[in-house]
Amino acid sequence: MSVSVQLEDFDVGAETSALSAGREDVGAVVNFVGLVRGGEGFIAMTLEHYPAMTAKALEDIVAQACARWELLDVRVIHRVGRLLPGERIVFVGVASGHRGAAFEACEFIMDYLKTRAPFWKKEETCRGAHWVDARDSDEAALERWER
Amino acid sequence: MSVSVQLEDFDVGAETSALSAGREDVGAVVNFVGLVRGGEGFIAMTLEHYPAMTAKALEDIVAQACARWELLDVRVIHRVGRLLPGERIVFVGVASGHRGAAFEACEFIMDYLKTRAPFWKKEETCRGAHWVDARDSDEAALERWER
Amino acid sequence: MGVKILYFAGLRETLGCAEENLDGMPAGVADAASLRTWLCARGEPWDALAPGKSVRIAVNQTLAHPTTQVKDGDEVAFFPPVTGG
Amino acid sequence: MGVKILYFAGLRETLGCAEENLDGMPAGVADAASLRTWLCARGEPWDALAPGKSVRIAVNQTLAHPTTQVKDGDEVAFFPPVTGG
Repeated sequence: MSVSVQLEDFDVGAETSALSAGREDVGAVVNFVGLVRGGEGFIAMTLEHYPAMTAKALEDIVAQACARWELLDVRVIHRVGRLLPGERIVFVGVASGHRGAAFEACEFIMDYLKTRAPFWKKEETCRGAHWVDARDSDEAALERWER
Repeated sequence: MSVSVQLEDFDVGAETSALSAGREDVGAVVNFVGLVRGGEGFIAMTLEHYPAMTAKALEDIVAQACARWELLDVRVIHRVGRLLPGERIVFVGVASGHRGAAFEACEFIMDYLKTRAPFWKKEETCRGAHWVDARDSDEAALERWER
Repeated sequence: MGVKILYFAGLRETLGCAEENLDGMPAGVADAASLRTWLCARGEPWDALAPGKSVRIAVNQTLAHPTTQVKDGDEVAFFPPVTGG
Repeated sequence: MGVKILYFAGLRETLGCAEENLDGMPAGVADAASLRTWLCARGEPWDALAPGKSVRIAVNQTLAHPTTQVKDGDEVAFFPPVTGG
């Protein structure tokens, strides 16, 4: 289980392979990759975070997932800094014996990360820069897991 | 959207990148990778399929997913032949604007593939070879989508 | 023309047969269920197709229902529940 | 000792302040909610912390409730709802 916060891009193939490398009990790996979406007038996205809290928050989210599902490995990578359209922002990879647990845990981690991990996005557009507003749908997604 | 049935392994990194290459509208890619699990006395797994039907069945499954969710790209790769523990069997990658659709569609495709695509697994163990039995839990997983 | 019949996986091994061609439609056979009954009537090992056995049928490479029509020129496949993925 | 206070993202920009240190706990401040009220009472632009504004609070790098205790030596962070991922 490991989490990273970094400026650099990550290698999806290598990260996926690492989740099952050297073991034979992994039957399913589910990965999520989040990307910067472009759009009319959109230039770039800058991600700020709260360094002292970030790793702690991500580790707590992973620990919660491990308490709920039988997971064999989990990897979370979140990039910070300035990112252009099409660039990767986040990777969540979950390895499990069976696909049900891997799918659920990966989506759970993303829903928690979106609402509980201290990252903020600022969009640069040709009309200026603004902070992205939190979405109610992300809170709603999280609530599914708290029933 | 494309499906492949092949003897060769696939490159998870390259397949993932291809799902969002050259476009800026993809916000989320969800991948599933299925692997051969080892175990006491397990030697290898051989996958047989019904070649004339396989591509048609996979394309139908992808078309159903595209009808239910707003997907930007889908890639399905299923290997056949003899595979050793730790080897990759199947890849399902889904690109969408948002993560909810990508997660649901990827899991939907796997649930359909497990119960509707004409592949059969034969296990070689140190006590002989046997065909793997279908699991009721796979039928149950499928039924969630038919409510 | 005739009807091409394919068998896969464990069923292929039990029957000792991967493929056969019927010259035409047997009398009284018009759908997937009646073709299955007709084959089963050959006796052992064809009772692997008996009612109650878990057998899936595809007609022209599409999963079929018992009432799916079968006609001259079709390809019909019999196989166990699938286990890919 | 004292209390270290951090501000992030839009809130940092609105307040024009990323970090400050209080020498000790202000009188009457014992939890996250009362610290927020105390800061808000400074007037504009600190009314960005007014009740009803969407502000999250972390005490010692853990998300806090209004009633989470704050004591000398703690690190308290104020920020808008998060938008990572």
